[in-house]
Amino acid sequence: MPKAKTSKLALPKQELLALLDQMQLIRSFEEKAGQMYGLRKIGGFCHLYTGQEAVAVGAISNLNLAKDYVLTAYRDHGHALACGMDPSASMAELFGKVTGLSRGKGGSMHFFSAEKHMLGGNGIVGAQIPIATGVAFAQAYEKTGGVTLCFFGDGAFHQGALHESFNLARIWNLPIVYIVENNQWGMGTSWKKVSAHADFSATAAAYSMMGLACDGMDILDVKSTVAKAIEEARKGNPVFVEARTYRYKGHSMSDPQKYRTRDEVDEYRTRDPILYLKGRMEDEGLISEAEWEALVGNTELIVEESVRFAESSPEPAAGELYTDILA
Amino acid sequence: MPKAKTSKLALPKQELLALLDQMQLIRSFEEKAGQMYGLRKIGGFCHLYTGQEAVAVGAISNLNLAKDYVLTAYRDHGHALACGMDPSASMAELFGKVTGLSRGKGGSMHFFSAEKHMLGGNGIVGAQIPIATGVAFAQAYEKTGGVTLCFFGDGAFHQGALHESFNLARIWNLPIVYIVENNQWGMGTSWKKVSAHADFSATAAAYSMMGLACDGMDILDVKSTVAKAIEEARKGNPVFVEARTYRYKGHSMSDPQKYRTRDEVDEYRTRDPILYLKGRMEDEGLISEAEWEALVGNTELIVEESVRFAESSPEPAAGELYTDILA
Amino acid sequence: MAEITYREALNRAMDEEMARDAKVFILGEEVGEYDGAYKVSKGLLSKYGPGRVKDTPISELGFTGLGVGAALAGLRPIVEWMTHNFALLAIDQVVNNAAKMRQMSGGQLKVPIVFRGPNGPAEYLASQHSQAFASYWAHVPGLKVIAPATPADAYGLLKSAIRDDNPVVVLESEMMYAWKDEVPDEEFLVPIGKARVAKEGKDLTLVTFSKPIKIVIEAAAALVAKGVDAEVIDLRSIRPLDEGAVYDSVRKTGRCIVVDESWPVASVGSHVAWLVSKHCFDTLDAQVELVSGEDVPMPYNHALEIAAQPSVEKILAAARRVLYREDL
Amino acid sequence: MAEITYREALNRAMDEEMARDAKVFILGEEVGEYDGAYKVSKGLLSKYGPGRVKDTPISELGFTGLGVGAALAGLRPIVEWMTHNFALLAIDQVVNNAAKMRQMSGGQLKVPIVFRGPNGPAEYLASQHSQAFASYWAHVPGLKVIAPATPADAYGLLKSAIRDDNPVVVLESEMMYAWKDEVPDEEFLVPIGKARVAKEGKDLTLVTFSKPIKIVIEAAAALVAKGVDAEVIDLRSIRPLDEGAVYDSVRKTGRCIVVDESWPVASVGSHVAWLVSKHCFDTLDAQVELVSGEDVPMPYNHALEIAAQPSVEKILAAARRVLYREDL
Ligand SMILES: Cc1ncc(C[n+]2csc(CCOP(=O)(O)OP(=O)(O)O)c2C)c(N)n1
Ligand SMILES: Cc1ncc(C[n+]2csc(CCOP(=O)(O)OP(=O)(O)O)c2C)c(N)n1
Ligand SMILES: [Mg+2]
Ligand SMILES: [Mg+2]
Repeated sequence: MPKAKTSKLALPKQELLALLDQMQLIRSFEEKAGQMYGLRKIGGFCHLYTGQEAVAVGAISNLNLAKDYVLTAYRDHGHALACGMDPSASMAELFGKVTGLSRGKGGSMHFFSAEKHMLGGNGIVGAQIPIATGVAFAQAYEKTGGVTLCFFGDGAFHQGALHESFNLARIWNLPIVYIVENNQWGMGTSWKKVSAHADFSATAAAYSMMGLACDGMDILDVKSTVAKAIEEARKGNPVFVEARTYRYKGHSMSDPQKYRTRDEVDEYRTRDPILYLKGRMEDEGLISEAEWEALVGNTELIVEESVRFAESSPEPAAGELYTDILA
Repeated sequence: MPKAKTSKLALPKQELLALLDQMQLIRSFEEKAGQMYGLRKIGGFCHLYTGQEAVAVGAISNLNLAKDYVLTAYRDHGHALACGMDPSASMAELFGKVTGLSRGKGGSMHFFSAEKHMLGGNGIVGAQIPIATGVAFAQAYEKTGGVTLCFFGDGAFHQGALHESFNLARIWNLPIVYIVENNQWGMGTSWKKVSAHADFSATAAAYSMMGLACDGMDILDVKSTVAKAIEEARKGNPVFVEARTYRYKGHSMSDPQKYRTRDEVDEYRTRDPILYLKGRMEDEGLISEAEWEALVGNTELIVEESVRFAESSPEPAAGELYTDILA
Repeated sequence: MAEITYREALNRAMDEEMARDAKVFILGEEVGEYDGAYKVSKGLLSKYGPGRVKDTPISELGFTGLGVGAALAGLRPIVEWMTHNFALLAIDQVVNNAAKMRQMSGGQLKVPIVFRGPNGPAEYLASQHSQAFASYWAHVPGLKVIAPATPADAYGLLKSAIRDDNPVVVLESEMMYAWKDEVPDEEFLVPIGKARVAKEGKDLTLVTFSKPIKIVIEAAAALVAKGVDAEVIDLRSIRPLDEGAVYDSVRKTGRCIVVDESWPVASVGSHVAWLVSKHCFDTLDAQVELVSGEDVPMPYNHALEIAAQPSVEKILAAARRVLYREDL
Repeated sequence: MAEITYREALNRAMDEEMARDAKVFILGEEVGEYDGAYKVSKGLLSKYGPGRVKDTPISELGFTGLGVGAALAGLRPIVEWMTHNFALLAIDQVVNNAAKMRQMSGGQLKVPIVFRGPNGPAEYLASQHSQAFASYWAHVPGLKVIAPATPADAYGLLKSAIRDDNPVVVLESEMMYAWKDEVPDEEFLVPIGKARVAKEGKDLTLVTFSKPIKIVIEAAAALVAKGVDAEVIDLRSIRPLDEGAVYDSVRKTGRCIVVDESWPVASVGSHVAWLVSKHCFDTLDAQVELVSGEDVPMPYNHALEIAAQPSVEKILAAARRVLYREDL
């Protein structure tokens, strides 16, 4: 449900612009990735993040990635860019080039940055949940003051790994925020069909955890809700957040999407997270059309440059098959 | 917490006697099994059920095993006897004899009876939970009107299999009652130390399931609570029941039990499920000392006979190594 | 006799068996409304309804175990794993329960269940999605394991698997689903446990199973062009293994190369290579070679991905070694 | 030099490494208050406290994955699996994450983690609790796999494993924990990847790892009594495998028997048997034999249970075959 607009935008203009900019960068990047997939520059499974930008950007904007960490599933381009990972290295990874984030070995599903504390990019549905719990364990063990954000989809919710991890995080008081990006579809399966309960975040109670819900199409709601969750998590109380959102594209590039109607997609497009924030900012005179166009133009330049970089980068050498396996 | 005694025993004398008799049979059988283990007639892991008799007997007494099913973990002697499985074949199984329930191939942890619908006896903690869910699926699929009771321990509660199964049972409306026998210890681990919440049965809510709790030392409470659960389950609504109970012996025969105090055990022995029911029946003049002695004498005879049978039975032939593997 | 795809052949097998026996049902992720992630179960939901074609949540351990329980209680489930990669989450239920229930119960129970889905690398899928796990299933007594490599075998073996009273693991492949070949119109079964001579020959035995059959046939053709007449054995069934068929061939040819797309260590391929080395010790004219997937996690980059897999060139190189002929 | 048990040797290794490096911690079921199901972690809780010795709930997938995450974030976890049987529930985290994170990240990450616990049959434990899974771990690139067979190796290899920057799986055994032998008092490491010649000999090579070393040594002694001087190779490390040590021996003796307590199909044993068959083809005087666990789920009955395992008698029978000597 779209929420009533909060009375006044609580953030300074520069911060709002930065959020808008990051969302737009993801949008442009994903649209370009879709095109490049069509041109067969990219292969395999390629899961786009369009429609969900507010979740990654809003949540991650609360972090200090010097000490905090992010983990997610295979739909990871948005989180990577929101963590500040290089768009050119990201595109190069999609192209399978040696200049890619993972030297062309990971591809779309396996974006990583040791430097930016983005630890994947995991292709096994739900597998990042225990791993992220372990990252939070390390933060608590080392008393770094850091917190871990663990993103996963509504489809991942039913994996046993979630139950085991939530329990571990609670009994060991780990600084972690679990964020289910409920985009309402796990491939072609409606979350309502496979979920025993209608309110994911209610589950938190079964683990004596704080449970929060937010509108994943409203970045301000995401940001403030996750901020609250992070505050709690830094005290050693894991939190579970549901962000209700929507993906515009098929599950992956090869999905004909027969399971949902054009209308459903269009309905959500009217609540587009980027246009929503832009509209709110316009209402309050915080962005001019010129500023917006400059912003869009800039993201497009970055994305164009990423394609040029990816195109012109070399493939990994044949010997790379045998490297990066053992430390 | 021991409950206030219910005002009057609601069951006819013959039924009460049968419950008492079954509990006493399990008690005698387990004590004998313990002795035989000491004499090295039985080897490996042998998990005794003493202290918990009210749970299996009370719950299973509600079933019609022509159509209903029972599954449990490795602490399975009690459930087997409560299902009416032959004490002699059970003892022979412990002795590894070919006359045993599983022809000497399963041992203590793997009691089965296709005829009595007791499908194990599972040694992997939590593994029976999805399997039992599948048995209930078959009952619903075939519209048999049957229900499945799935027993597991407090330690099993934290396995991912539980989360996956509860969700499946709910979304598919399966006729199953999950019963956690919370004997408060998973090997040497107190349930409180590893559980995110203090009330197991509250978890049911997270799966939109009915959750019930009962005093596992009071067979009448167990029986009526599980009866209610079964009624609900037969309508296609899975139910989760917590029975708070206690095991008198170590986790298995090889456990020195340093993790708990003699006092804790003694405290529970004052609430012994057999003495409790016997006392209630005495209060209402439903059992005389002579009847009690006859009952005990009879179970002892049965158990003595089971040992004689097991002792005198042959070992499986060498060729049995290669049989019973494929159908 | 119609030309149909491997995918259609599997679909036809399931369709016929569901029509024949009301106890047969399908469960797995996306098998119903989506018609299967790879469309193998296409149309079955609309034909048999949601009671018999069950879309599951993403809970591999749970729904696999549910299948085992349903089989114990008398049904004949077909569990579709979206790929075998994800089956690692469910392997406990297969190894510790499906494979052992009969033995643990002293023969009282049976577990008529089929576990099926694509196995092995496809294209551009990187390391978590490109694994070939034949050896994990082959290792375990109490299971049967089949790997049909043609549409006709896909049809006939899957039907046998569904009718089998034991747990049967089926190795398919995303890449094979579109393979087309003739399949007789009338119903038939292919027995589990019999290998197939895909090409007769007298100079060298090439043994394989599943998707690599394609490059093995190609390699055999390339060898013919160079005057070497290779026999090609398609194992079809990995457990039980038709050892006799392999030894008969090698005793005739005196040379053997095994091709398996899995990692080499403790693989079906190296096992068969040892069996041949042992049982044909007196007749072998050269060491038995294994052409396997490289011993590395699969990279995303396509050139590396191809280099990581068995190839015609690798088979020819092995042939040069076992035939002691540099010129091939 | 003190005589200590294998259990004490593992304990000493963990104790020293925990003292040396505050990033090392232990987690698993019953590792703390209970001192370990098999007492391997005895005393470590009281010495290092509950922050570094973590009793987990029974959640193999969860705590194994948690270990992987902790390793990625810079710690050095030792995950104790109560037995390898239960590790099947966690295998996804080992195969799909621990083994692949470095490769998927293009070398950015490392996963310094040890997974350890008893593997293989003990006594009277029936089929679900008596499995030997060496082959499952050995199959996977990105892992290291060790199988110490003496107290000294248990100590020295576990220390190397804890210091290794890669995921290392350790195969122990309930039956070996009480084995006693001399272990030097001063600190030492045993490098991962080097086999050990447990007994020199010239007539026949016996290759094994882990618990079967005991019967292999016994069999070698029985052979000596019959005039056959067997060399015994204890692999110690399964991945990487010290192939050279094995080939050197077989090239000297011309005959080889591999002993592995796992099921035979797609096992480490049959893999090594193939490697020897291939690499020593020109020097082998007989087929390479494998003495493995029988290809059956383990029965509870003790006589059957013993019959299901490798034995001195089975090794001698294999020796008769490879030496072509009925009289042994
Ligand atoms: C363990 C596992 N099972 C199945 C798959 C195949 N698969 C990939 S994505 C997906 C749907 C996941 O949906 P959700 O968690 O809602 O994430 P979303 O794609 O909506 O972001 C499935 C079934 C997988 N990758 N891993
Ligand atoms: C998957 C798995 N992990 C660990 C074990 C070892 N184990 C056997 S029983 C047990 C404790 C189980 O406790 P609980 O579920 O409370 O049952 P109880 O023994 O109290 O009846 C453990 C850890 C196992 N058998 N299976
Ligand atoms: Mg989703
Ligand atoms: Mg318990």
